[in-house]
Amino acid sequence: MSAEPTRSDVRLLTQAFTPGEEVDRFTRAHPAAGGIVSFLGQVREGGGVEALELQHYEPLTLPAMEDLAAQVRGRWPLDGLLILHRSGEMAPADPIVLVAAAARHRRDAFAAADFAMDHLKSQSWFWKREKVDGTWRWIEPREEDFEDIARWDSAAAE
Amino acid sequence: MSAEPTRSDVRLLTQAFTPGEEVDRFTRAHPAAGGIVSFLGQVREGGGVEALELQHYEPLTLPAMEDLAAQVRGRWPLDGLLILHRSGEMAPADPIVLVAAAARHRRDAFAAADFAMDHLKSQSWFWKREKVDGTWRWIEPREEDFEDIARWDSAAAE
Amino acid sequence: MALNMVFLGKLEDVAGCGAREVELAGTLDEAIDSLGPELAKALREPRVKLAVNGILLQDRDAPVLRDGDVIAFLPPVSGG
Amino acid sequence: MALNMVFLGKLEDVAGCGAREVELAGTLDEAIDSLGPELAKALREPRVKLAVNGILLQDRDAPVLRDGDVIAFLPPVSGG
Repeated sequence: MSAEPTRSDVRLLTQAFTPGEEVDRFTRAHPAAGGIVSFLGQVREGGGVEALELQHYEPLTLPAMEDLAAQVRGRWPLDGLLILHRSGEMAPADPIVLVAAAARHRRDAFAAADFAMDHLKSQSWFWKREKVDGTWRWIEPREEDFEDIARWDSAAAE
Repeated sequence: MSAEPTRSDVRLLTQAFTPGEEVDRFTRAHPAAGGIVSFLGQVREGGGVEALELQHYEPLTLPAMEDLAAQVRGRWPLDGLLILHRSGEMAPADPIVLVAAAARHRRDAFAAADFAMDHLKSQSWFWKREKVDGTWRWIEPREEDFEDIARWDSAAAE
Repeated sequence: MALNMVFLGKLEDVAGCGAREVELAGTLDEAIDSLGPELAKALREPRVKLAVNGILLQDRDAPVLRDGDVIAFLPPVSGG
Repeated sequence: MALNMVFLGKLEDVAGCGAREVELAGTLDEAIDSLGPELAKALREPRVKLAVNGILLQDRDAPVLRDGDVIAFLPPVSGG
């Protein structure tokens, strides 16, 4: 009955998934957690993007996601951590990434999910291209992503 | 197809709900949002609490939740906001509160959900009692909740 | 003249019920006193707030009361 | 002796394919040159990282190569 930490659930998915089902299953696995924070990123509809493709590199992508999970677990006391990430081609409104953190304390769950997303966004091994007006175009990294990461570097000095 | 803001979905529930279904429905309603952050609070299993009861006062509780939603919407640009809160008696692992914020920018969604939770926890019109060893006991407010609120007061000076 | 008194949270335990109708003779103070000394003391604790017909009073100044008014006594909330 | 070259992201477009096997005559530089000037130039961009058999190289120092090695060329990631 204690809030014993479980192994993180980290998966690289090549097929669509249903976020609500995943969050419900994750929540049921952590009944001793008071709070669960989740983030869902989806392909935005209406921005002119007809399709999005994420390419991964098998030997690096999933191991790096697992490393990130371990880093998050080392930083905050969590009951559980879920990191799901799509690879392959997606349509508008398809889910891309789902992160969920279960913790005794709400603040830890928020920080862990926030940190995981910042690092997935900027440091994970995915190459992204978008189809606009029928033409595929590779997406370059954004400066904003590196700023998101820097937030946590300064926080480490606490 | 634009990210036009919708009315917030604020409900006081007297019966159990399924968080995943609510989040999926909320997500489908906001296909133009890039990210959805949600927080689920549940009755913690294993802490010795056999049941939890939340009492509300009809004329104040829901209107105050709606005021909070308006305050959140005024503070961050969101595509949508969901605030669900249980009243009545709950068993361990039952969901108590679900907050979800859909936004174009991830950071806004995180901050909005975090803020909403801090204020629900400390300022909403709920009286809570717990059943431990067969005996009901009213729960007094915690100092920690007021500290959570203070975080945002200083942030307002930004 | 009657007042509807509503007791929230632990005040319900002290009152032995969630709501009670009392005769309104004069002031709110008199109505509170009519509930007996133990409940009257609990209702007068400084952290107990009052709502009249669903409107929260900003202070404990004696409100002007009318027949059928609902007076809710709200102890400190424990939050959601 | 053969090397398996893997081209990620936009390098795949430049190469016209995701992977190619090349003869390993001598150094990695020679192998890169054998792919033609346009692709060689793209692969040598400073921000392109290298992984040998799934292990990321910390710098662009010429690795010691063996028959069957998989060399992945990784342009800057666009993130998740």
